[in-house]
Amino acid sequence: MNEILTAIIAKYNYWSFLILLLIGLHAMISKNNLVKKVIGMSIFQSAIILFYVSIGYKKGATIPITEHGHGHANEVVHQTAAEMVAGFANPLPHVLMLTAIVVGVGTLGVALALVQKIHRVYGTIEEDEILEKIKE
Amino acid sequence: MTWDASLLWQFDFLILLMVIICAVAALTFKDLITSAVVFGAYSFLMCLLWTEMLAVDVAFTEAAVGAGVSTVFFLGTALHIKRRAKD
Amino acid sequence: MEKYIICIGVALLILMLVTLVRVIRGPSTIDRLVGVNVIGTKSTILIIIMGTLLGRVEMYVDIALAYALLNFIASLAAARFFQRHREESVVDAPQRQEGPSC
Amino acid sequence: MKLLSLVISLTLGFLLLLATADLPDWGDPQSPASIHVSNYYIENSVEQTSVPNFVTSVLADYRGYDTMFETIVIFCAGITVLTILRRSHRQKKKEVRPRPAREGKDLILISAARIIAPMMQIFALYVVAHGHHSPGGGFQGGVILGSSFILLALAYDLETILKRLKERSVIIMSGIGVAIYMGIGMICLFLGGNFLDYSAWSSVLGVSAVEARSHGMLGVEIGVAVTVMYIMFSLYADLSSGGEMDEGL
Amino acid sequence: MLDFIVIVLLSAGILFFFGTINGLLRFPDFYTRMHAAGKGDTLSTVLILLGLALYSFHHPSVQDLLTGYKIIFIAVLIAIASPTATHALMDAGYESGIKPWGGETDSEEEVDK
Amino acid sequence: MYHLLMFILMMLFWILMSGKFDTFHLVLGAISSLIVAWSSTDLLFQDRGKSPAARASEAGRFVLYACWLFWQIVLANFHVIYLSLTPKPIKETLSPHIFNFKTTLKTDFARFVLANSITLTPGTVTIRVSEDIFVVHAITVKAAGDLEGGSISEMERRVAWVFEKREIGGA
Amino acid sequence: MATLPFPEAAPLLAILVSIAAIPLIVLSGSKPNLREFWTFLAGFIKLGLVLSMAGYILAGNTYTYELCKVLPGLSLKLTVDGFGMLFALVASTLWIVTSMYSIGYMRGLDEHAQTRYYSFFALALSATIGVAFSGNLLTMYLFYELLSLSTYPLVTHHQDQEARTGGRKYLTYLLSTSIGLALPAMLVTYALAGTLDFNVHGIFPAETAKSTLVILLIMFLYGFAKAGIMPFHSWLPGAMVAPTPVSALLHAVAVVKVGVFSIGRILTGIFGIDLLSTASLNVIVCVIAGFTVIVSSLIALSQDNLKRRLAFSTVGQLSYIILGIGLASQLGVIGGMSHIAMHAFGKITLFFCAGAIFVATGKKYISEMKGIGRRMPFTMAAFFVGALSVIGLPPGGGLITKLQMASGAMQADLLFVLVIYLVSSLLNAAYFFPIVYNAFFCTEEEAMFDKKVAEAPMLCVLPPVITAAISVGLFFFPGLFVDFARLMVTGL
Amino acid sequence: MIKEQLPILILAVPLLASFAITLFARKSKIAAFALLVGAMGMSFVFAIGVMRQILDTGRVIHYHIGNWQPPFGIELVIDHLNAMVLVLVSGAAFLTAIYSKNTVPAEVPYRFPGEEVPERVPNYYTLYALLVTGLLGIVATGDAFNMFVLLEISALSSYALLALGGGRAYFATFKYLIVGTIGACFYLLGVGYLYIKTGSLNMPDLKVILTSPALAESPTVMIAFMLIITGIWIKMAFFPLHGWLPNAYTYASTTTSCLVAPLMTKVSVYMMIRLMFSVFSAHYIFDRLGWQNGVVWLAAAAILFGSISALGQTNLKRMLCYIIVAEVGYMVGGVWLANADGLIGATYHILSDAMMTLCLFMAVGAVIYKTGDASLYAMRGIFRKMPVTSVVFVIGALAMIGIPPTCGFFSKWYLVSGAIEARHWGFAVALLISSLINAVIFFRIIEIGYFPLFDEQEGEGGHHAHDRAVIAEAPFSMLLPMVLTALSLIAIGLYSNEIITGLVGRTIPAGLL
Repeated sequence: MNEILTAIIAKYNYWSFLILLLIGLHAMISKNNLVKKVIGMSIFQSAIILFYVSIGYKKGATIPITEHGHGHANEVVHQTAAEMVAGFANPLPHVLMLTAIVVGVGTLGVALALVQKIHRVYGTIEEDEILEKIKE
Repeated sequence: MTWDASLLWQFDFLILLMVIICAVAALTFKDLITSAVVFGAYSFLMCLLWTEMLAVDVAFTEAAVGAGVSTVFFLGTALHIKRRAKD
Repeated sequence: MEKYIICIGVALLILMLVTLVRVIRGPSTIDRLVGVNVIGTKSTILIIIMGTLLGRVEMYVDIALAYALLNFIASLAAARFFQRHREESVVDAPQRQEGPSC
Repeated sequence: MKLLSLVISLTLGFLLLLATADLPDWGDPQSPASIHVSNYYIENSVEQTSVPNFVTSVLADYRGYDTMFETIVIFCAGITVLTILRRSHRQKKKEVRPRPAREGKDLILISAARIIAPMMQIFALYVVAHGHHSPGGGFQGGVILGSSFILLALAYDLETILKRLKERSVIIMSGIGVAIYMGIGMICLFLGGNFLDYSAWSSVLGVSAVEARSHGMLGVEIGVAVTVMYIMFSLYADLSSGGEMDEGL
Repeated sequence: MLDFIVIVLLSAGILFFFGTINGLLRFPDFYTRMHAAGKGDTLSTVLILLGLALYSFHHPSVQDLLTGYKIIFIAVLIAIASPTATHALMDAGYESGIKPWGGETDSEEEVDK
Repeated sequence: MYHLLMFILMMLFWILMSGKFDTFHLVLGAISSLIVAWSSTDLLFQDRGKSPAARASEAGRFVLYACWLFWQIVLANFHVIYLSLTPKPIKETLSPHIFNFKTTLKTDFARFVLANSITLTPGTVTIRVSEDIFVVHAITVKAAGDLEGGSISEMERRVAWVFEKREIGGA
Repeated sequence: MATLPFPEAAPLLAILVSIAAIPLIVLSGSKPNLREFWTFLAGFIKLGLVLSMAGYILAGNTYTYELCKVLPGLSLKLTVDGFGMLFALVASTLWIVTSMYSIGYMRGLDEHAQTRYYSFFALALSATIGVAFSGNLLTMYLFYELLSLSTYPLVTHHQDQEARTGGRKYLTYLLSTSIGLALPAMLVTYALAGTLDFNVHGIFPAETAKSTLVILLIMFLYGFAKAGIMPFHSWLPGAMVAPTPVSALLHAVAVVKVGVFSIGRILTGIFGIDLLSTASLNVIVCVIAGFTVIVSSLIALSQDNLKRRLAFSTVGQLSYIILGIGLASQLGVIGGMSHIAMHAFGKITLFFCAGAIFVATGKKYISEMKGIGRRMPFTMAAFFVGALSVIGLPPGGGLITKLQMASGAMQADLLFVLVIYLVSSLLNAAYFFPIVYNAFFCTEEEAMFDKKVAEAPMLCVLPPVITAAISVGLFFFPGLFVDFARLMVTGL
Repeated sequence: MIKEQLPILILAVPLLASFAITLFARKSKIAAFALLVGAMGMSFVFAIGVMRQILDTGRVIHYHIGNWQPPFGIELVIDHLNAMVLVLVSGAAFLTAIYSKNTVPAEVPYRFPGEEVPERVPNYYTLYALLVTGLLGIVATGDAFNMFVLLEISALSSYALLALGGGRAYFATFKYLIVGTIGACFYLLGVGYLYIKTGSLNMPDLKVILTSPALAESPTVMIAFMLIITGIWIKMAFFPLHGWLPNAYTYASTTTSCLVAPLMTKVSVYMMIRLMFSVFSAHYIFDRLGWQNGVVWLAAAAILFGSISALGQTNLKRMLCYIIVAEVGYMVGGVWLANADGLIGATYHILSDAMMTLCLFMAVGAVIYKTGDASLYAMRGIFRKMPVTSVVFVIGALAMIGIPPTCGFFSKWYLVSGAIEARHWGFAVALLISSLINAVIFFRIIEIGYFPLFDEQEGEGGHHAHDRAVIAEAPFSMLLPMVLTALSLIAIGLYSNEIITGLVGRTIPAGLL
């Protein structure tokens, strides 16, 4: 029991990422309303971003920006390479996720434009109603 | 692993809880405006989460994009479509 | 002192959680909006609190500033939605709906 | 459909659950992700590019190629939305939309927006310029810049702002933004470097190769900011007016 | 001394925030809730930010002074933005025709409409 | 003229935010300030009738006003806390009201300040400003009466003092 | 090999010459005489090229010309050997004759789209020669498919509902069998043997399982459905909707003979005669082919439409040839191969005659042809000679080869095949003689033609007479074709 | 100097063209068209240059962008396989660009009846150039994450291009967008799982790290592989995940379907091959995971499903779309047969199928352009009215059926011999059945085109009579690329041995030989 608890606590970020991912995926597939699908899509993407950002976290590290030149008590003066490495969070996942967020915005914009157009064509944005109208 | 998985684990738990509540709520509301607004709140909280995980740049971007612009986009779209969702 | 600030942060978060009740209960869209707006403002503070705790507050201030600005824009957009298009009702369309069952 | 999606989601969830047990502990500094490539950036970023913000140096230089395409994604999204939504101008003139009874102007909002918008702009420019030293950079700055115009559009209305920010200039300026990025990269070719190798600029700028990289990144960020600003505004304008470009939110 | 002021400011902020939330939850209609949110939110935020700004002056240096200044600037910004947002929301509700709770309205309202 | 003022203002703002005093960043700041001054001066300074000196004194008076306002905000919050925490049923404590009043303030900015001040002070929130009519929501009858009778004219007087440099009598 | 008596690329040229004629034919579409001049020119050049190689081949050589390598160990390759030469000679000779006949027939009936007709006709001939000169199975498959496709517009020349049905049937059978059976069999063969080049000793490695061989054999037999082995024969009567010259050349010569030739090639070049007899695979071939021979002859008896009767006769005769080759005895193979030529000349005469009758009288049915011999004596005489040749009676060339095949059966110790031969020849006689009898020997009252009916146009009558003459000539000088066939066997 | 920079120039030229069109050619359709064609042509020339370079030296080209060493910076890796696909993509894009001269101005600005939006044409060309850039980038890149970004670029621009079909295209595109995003996100997640275990994103580097035995056992790596492959399968419309494709491609405008339909799925297949053998290894996939049997059966099902569905369609484009679904089954099955022949077949099929599909879509597009009708009966009498188009169509159809000497035959040859070698009879039978069904499908159309007179549906076709009379051959700008494509089908077939030994065969991973 204790082990399970420890496992859960040690990786709780991954668990919550999983929950968000599944919420998003489920919404994307099963929601009838197109805007809901889009919201699900955004949640799905942000869940993945959460996962990546979690990779980049390091215990006891600080944000990946070094600053020289002004005395700050909390700032650790990093001398050796090893200290340097342990002292800063991993910047690579952050970079990747910046890109992913931007891609997400682009997709969101296009999706919403399409939703507007669909509404203009069919007068509804419920998937089942659209399918019925297509059949006619 | 011990409890000090993160320096600010207390924040972590609460924010994650709120994030999940917001995600479910945003998808459950039948009014699209409400969904959009709650989704905005979801983005706020996500941004907090990332700040807390030392990803300042990501948080900055999410603050700019998720909280601000994409909510506005959703609202702009809602203006041109039916507000009510079936599910 | 840091402990105290953590306590402040946790208190803020718990109060935000309570605000979420308003967001979810509604009853009207605009009530939820108010709740979201409050959550947004408080998130700004939380970012600075985190910065203080992590010792790099000068980096976090920019984010908080951007956050405050964009939160304002988001609230404004929602308000404008109802303000300018009076055919839109602030009550959940088309009739009042119960909150989510989560 | 619901059942199917539930099955898919749960299957995926189960599989990911399997993997979760195998993942390294959260925040472990010795996890493979934190020891292979990323350390190189942490160790060498300042010497090689003189940029203290590792995220910026990785974003704009080590992985600048990614970022170029990221900008192009935004550019592409802007053009897409514009092409899909926007209607012809001739059509627009004929169509008279019923205006709301009360004019949308609101004194309080306008006054607040007039104070806040210039501050947002200078702040956004600050964010762009200080991407090397603090969080932020071209993209975030660009979004805030764009948002300042969105704010004005919200407070006044879209038509007023479109007088300020010419409709045609939107697409041209966003093209110029991407072209700045691309151009900085392409000129490196003519200066004898590889694509996006900003150190090739050192001979032109008269600074050391490391400095040249730093300046090159700044130039690139400016390009990103220009594109993002215009595209964000254009996306707002198109989406909120349904492509009519008349009223907005 | 500085710490003491900071603690007082932060506590006051939380106190007012608590009041805000309480009002937000207990008040019967949208307008009254807006009262709570508009006033309490602004003040509590400003107070906490002031406290944090003061806290950052712990180690006086140019950089930290600037940081403190920026925090105060955020506070000012919120002090401008928050009532504006409150007003906008209020107006939105009024425009959409939400009736105030209690049914007592002035006759002037009809005049205005 | 105003552009120069704007430029100086923005440059000041930049320096305070940037915290970098090397030439490179200052030049960048100058360029940015120029851009903003070029594009947004007309936003910040719309009525150009006043001299910069007048503006400066205006700003000074505004700071004084802000201090007074801050105290009012604190009072307002105590009011809210009192209302929300009072053990009496809410029906008895609250008596919301919507009423109109007409202001004598001339400039938009002054009206804006007044409206926001009303929002932040006890018991009242501005709903709408159309020309010189303010639509105000008051949470209790007392607050409404207060505003109409005393404090509103008090506040209007102070705002007028700040921006229009004139004393207004009892409305 | 230092000096060849023909250009190095002669096999390729022989194939390409008719393709090269197509643009000329198309361009001169508005001038019929010029157009048909090109056709003839190409035909004569082709015949000349083929003949130029004949002497070299007869001397016992083979000639290989590699086009390009398309797969590892496999290239597009042209090989000229006895069997191929035999077939090429038959095809190119008959092209000239058929062209002549086509002119008469097409002009006589004033058919539409003649340019298209001549173009695809030329293309089909190229494909036929290509099959004849193929050096390996892949090349052969290529030209085989080309032939199927290029004959489709010819089969459906009339573009009416009937043509459509017939054409659909035609392609369905040919393509589905070639893709569904021949192609996989070819792939398996390639996988087993690593090559597809024809080799008289067979290409399968010694350790190949017999069951695999049996399956492959059956797949090949049915896969080349142009050979018309039952039950994949019914495209042939269906395709008789085509104009008669097409039926004549393509369904008596090119198409069906390509099928038979392909199967012959596979039996001799892929399996090898030794393997066929030692693994007693020849029994399987004989049973399948023999069944078709008997059944199709019986069906032919019941047909009233002349062209359909001829078609079923063809089905039978084709299996006859396969039977001969399938015996895997020396005489059988020689007989089978040379029967391709004999039957070609015989059967084309019959088709020409049927066409001439149609041109002259518009009659299609046998029961309507009583007394026609008096009105069209040359035509019917030629018909008679052709029938003799097909049945295997003197003075038709068919006798020689049939005898060879019969002795081949004895050589292979498969006596039931001999019975099949005999029964089949009897049935042949039974369905041909009544036509000839009715044509000539009926009373004046029974004759169904008035005096106005006379011979068909000159160009329609001359070709059957020529081919009939050749048939007779082959009886006296069978060596021309039999020698080529013998080359294949003596090579062993 | 230019020789070293060729790899980036292939990509940079279309990219530059897209900005140039927005900047300089917003007013003029012709200028936009000229810029596009010029850029595509240059890109094609550069791609051929790179291929020659690789053929001459026989070495893999590594181009370090920004002059950073590989695991830290992004590199372009171009080997024999890449070079071939680069030439294919740029060549097909070039041909389609020429083809678009008449179709785009005729279709794109007028999607709403009576409403012309002239800006849509330059925008269309911009998006076109961006799509091609994205595809070329996917092919050239050597970085797993970079591939995601480029995937999204090509996806976004293809959404735009498809949505420009108007009307029903919007909903179809929206579904494609949702499904495509799921696919891309799966891919991204898979890369994340790989990254968490290896710490690298560079493909060659990943391959080296993944050979360690500890990682081979790890379930994380397995899940990563699964996510990546599933994501790509969604993108390429592999059988159970194909639902979005037919609708999305059917309602698109002619040029769009000519560009998107042949290239998107092929590039996805390329991605799959690339990731399977350049990131993971044949040993890991086939020996340790051992899923090949199931996947090949799935591929067989895909082939049968696609072919049979195509049989039931009356809309020409839709029918071709289902054939694409079947063709995807060919390639996936070929790769997963786990032997050299299968892989060669699949890789060669990328080339041949892209050209085949291009050829057919172009021919069908020309018919639609002239008749304005996309149903099978649009083809009535086409042989007489549009002889060149119909000949091109027939050549494309023959290649699709697999008749030698067109390229379709040879790819099928390798695939079937791969199946025989793997003793996977089900797949071989499915391939043959699909060939037969293709034969039925195409000959039905050819028959309709060939017989002008007798139609069951003739009754209602009467009023078309007079406007059908004016139908003539398509304009030269459409004929030229069509004829070139058709010729290339035969050329690719005849030179298949050179292509396979020179390009395709060089990239067979060690585990399969």
